[in-house]
Amino acid sequence: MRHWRREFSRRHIDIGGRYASMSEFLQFFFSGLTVGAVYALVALGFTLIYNASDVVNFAQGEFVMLGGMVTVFASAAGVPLPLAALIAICVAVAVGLLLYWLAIAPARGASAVSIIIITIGASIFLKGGAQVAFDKQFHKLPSFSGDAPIDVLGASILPQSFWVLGGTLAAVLILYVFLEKTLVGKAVLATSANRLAARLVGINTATIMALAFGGSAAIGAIAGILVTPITLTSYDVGTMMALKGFAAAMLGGMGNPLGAVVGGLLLGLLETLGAGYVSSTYKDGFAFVMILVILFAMPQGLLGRRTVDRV
Amino acid sequence: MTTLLNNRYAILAALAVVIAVLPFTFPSNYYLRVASLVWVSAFAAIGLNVLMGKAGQVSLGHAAFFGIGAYSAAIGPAHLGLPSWASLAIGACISGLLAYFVGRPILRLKGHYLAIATLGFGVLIALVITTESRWTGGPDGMPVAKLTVFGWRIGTAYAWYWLSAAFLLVGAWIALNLDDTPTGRAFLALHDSEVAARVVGIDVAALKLRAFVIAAVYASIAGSLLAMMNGFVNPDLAGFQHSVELVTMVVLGGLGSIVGSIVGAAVLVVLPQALTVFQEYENLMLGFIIIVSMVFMRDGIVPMISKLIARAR
Amino acid sequence: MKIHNLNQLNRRAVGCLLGISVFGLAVCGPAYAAETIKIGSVLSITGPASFLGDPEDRTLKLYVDKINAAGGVAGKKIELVVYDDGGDANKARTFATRLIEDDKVVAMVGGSTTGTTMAMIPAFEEAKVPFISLAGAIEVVDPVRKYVFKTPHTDKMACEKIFENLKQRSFTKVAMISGTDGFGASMRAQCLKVAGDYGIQIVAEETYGPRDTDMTAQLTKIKGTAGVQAVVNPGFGQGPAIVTRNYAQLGMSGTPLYQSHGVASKSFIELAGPAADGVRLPAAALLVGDKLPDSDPQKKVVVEYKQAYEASAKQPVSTFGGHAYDGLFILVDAIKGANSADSGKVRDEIEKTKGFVGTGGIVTMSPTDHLGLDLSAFRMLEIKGGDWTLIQPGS
Amino acid sequence: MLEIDGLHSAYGRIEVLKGVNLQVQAGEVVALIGSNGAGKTTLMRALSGVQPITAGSIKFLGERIERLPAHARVKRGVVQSPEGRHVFAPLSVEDNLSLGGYVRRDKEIEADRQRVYAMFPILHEKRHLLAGGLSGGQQQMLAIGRALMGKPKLLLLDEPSLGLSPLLVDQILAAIAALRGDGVTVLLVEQNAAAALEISDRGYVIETGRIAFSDKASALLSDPKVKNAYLGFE
Repeated sequence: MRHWRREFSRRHIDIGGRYASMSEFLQFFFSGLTVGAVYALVALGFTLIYNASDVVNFAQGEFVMLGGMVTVFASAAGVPLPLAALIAICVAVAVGLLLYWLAIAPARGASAVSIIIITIGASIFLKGGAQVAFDKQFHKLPSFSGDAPIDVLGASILPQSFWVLGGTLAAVLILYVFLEKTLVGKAVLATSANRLAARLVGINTATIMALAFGGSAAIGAIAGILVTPITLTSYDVGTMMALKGFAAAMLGGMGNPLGAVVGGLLLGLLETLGAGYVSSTYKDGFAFVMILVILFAMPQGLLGRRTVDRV
Repeated sequence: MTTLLNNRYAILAALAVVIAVLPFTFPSNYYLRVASLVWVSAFAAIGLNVLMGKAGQVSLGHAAFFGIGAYSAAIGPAHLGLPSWASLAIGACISGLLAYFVGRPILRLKGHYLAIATLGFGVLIALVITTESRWTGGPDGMPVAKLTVFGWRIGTAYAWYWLSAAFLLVGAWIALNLDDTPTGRAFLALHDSEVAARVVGIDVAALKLRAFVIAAVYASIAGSLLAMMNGFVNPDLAGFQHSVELVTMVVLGGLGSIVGSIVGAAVLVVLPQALTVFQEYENLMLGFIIIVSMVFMRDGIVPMISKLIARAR
Repeated sequence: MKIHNLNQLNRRAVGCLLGISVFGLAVCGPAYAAETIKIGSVLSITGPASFLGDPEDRTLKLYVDKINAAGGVAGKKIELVVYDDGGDANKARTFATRLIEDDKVVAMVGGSTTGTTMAMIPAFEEAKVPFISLAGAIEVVDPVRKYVFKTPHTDKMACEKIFENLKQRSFTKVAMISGTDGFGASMRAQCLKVAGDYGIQIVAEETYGPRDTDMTAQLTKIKGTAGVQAVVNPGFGQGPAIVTRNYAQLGMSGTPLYQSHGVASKSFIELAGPAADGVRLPAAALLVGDKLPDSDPQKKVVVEYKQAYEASAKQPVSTFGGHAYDGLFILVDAIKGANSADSGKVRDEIEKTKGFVGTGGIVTMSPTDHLGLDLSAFRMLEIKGGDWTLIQPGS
Repeated sequence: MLEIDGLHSAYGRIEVLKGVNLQVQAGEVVALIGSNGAGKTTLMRALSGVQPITAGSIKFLGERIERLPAHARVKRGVVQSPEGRHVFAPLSVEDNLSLGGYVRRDKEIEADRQRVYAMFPILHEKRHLLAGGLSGGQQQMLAIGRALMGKPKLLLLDEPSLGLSPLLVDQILAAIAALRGDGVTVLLVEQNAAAALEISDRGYVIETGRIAFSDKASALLSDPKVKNAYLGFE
């Protein structure tokens, strides 16, 4: 106890140390936010598909991979970066639609776990395809606005981090406006809330689900494009992304777009703060222990749908 | 044939015949190795099927128990001087106890929340195994002492074939007989409807927990067997990919079907071996086959086949 | 395994699939008679270690074709059987059995990672089939196992080479950030073990996961540790590239950064970008072949390999492919020396390898040394202007 | 307007509709009565295209529609208010009504919404609340209102009064009766057969998947067979 008090007072006297720990914290914080923003986008993709179709899509990470890899290869072929990114989004959307039409729609009525296995199969398939179509190397993209770090109160932040954060914010806003302010967006929510009633008011639920897969693929691809200049990419980055994105979506509460974002950012922060203040070796463990604790306390996630029982 | 698939003694007899005949068709010991792998994986899958097929609970971290069993078989003889078979038993006890204590809070969660919680648990165990290298040899793994039973060292491919097959038969027998016990009947009620089961006075939480413990013990024993058979363990055995593989075996073969678990394990072990001829297209093919089989056999291979046979009648 | 065998390959594939569908497993018998010498290989061509397995695979195929085009070894053609374990040790173990029992190979050159190698060792030891591993860790050949050899420098040697250089620069306080994959963890352990021998004190230690995408948190902690004179990063794959980039981002470039031989390929420089400038690492002569003096005995070998590989693979050479080259030719020389394809005799010949000039160094094996390289095989390189440069001894 | 001919439908191997024949003329209110499990709801769902049929034809305004997907039928004017309310619980009342007009592209959607509010003032009062929070009767009103937003030519009402208090039943039935004044044709399935026949022109009695008999509503009301089986003693 006395030792602790001495430690405490020492910290307060050591102003320089306090400054250092403040800038350290900011460094952790911004790194966590950047990493978390990507998890948030992946989680958002999970949420969109889950909302429309009740499917948990474990191939979600593959959209991130496609976004990065297609952009890399298109720009290597001489296509200007913005156009290459657009091509990548289109490719991902096409893959998302095909995934729905060829693998998910034909399995209509299968159990949830069967459909999860289908998406895992799709993930293996897409990874295998990327390995043949591209290669097995790691690749990078140039940062969108240079590599000179920006100093924020002693923390060095890459300009690309702001792109990631801004991109995430934009994606979330667009999705929010789409879901809350457009009739088609509400039709997505309606489809998720009550498939039968949705069909009875004339919503083409198959189209809505295809839309969700396409949109989710686009979000994933955007995440891949934004983050590749920081994290590099390769044909098999998807598995880890899917794992973290799924964790983030569950942490926030499956089915809630805002929850996905909160869950993603929180997971990113848990990881970096865990690495910074607890132990870098056990940082993933720290993150998952926190997830378990939160879920035990709130079994529906932080912002989960308070189950309105479906009839 | 359908009645055959439903009669448990017929299933066991058929399985025994297959096990006895197969080695005569094998051109080399390599096939014994692959078959032994199938038996061991099937053993784990049967256990997981009790949890998934009968209690209706999914676990995406089940390889953790597999890993605990495997590392028990490795650490027991290497660090504690225990005999291998005792290490196997201790591993099974540790897994069962861990499942009992972890299962209580985890199984309160539902659906995908349960999935992520088990996944997190699996990641934690795998992380501990990878990190505590003084005991586990770290990410590169560690060697495992050969199994010795009554001074007889089990090392040959044949010995392992028969041993793993014997374990599988016993494991399948226990799982099949579960239906006749009060627990098994309670599972049936639970399978129909959780609410209904609760109404007739079944302690649903305790029942799920029992299934979780059973599944953990099965996985642990399978892990120990594989470790001793390979003479080597590494953290992959406890990893997420392996968990997914186990779940895929169960679902592909057919939820709730013991034969299905064996078939699922066989497919997932043999397929990558067969697909090596496609070289770099291997993963493409594997993913494609998984998708196609789940789309066209959504209930799994074995239930689908028995349905087809029933319809042909 | 190339085009001229495609027909047999297809027939075998069909037979195999048929066998699997009808009988479960049987019917996939061996497809070739013994007029060829069979060499096996299990590599991590896909998965997290694909940057090791892929160039190894390309190298083996390229040179087996070359050898066969030139008439083969001891009058017989070489037949190469390659399996991809995807980095999974359990899969590797099964393929090892397959090579031994089903393909009946004379010897094996493969095992991209220490994890897969260690899993396969029991199978080869038991079957008494020589196994030349391409994995990094010292535990592959220490303790010496009768049938196991390896070609890459050990992680212990890499630590020693780095510490030797640190000592020459009079740095004693060092921070370490290592990957938690097999390579990183094993090298970390070796570095901790030998640090004392060079008077090095490890004052800060951090780790990162093999799939981590951001190491600024760990590096920030190192940055905040007083008195760090240099940072060492044992790791392979993309991790070290991200560490290097984060290092520059945090403005730590004033403190020297040492990478390991695990990043010894051009793609590291490309991925790390300008941040790689000033990074030092121990690596084989292969990376700086054109900069070697003509008197260097390795020059001819490494320049030829580099040209052949880059022409065929259309990608920059890495030391990993070089390890496969060394393994293949040590084996071929041994088969020539034994004038036999008998596994036991070939093993004895491998152990007698003396003065073999490879891409990794000059190899002289013995019953107590199944690696046969010493510290001189490592060159200390520094990255300057996007290329490797040899540093002057003592600087 | 609607002609159903020999309609068959099955759940797995169990055949629920065994050749139903039924007609509805434009401007009529037709009641379909029958005991539980007779196939009423199955028929309604088959008409809307959310229950697959195995044989038979459905003609609407002279056009075969039995192969059309559900949303195309809504577009043609066949709109259903399903049994059990089925509102979009996590969406607001207003959003529920907007989605009722999902297939429409015309300008009168807002006017129609006001008309629904006029019909059920309580919905207007609670228009910003989530539909899941409404009482059972209010949800039923919302379901009917939502169906009306689809501008139905033929409105299929499945058990609109199920589980409601007598007061609410009267209110709902009065609303249905008012619809015919607006020129909407109605096919009505009701447990409360007497009340349904009161507001109907004609009625069909369905028994174990087949139409047993049909007649004018007034005739059915006085038919002793119907009285015994479906209306109870009065």
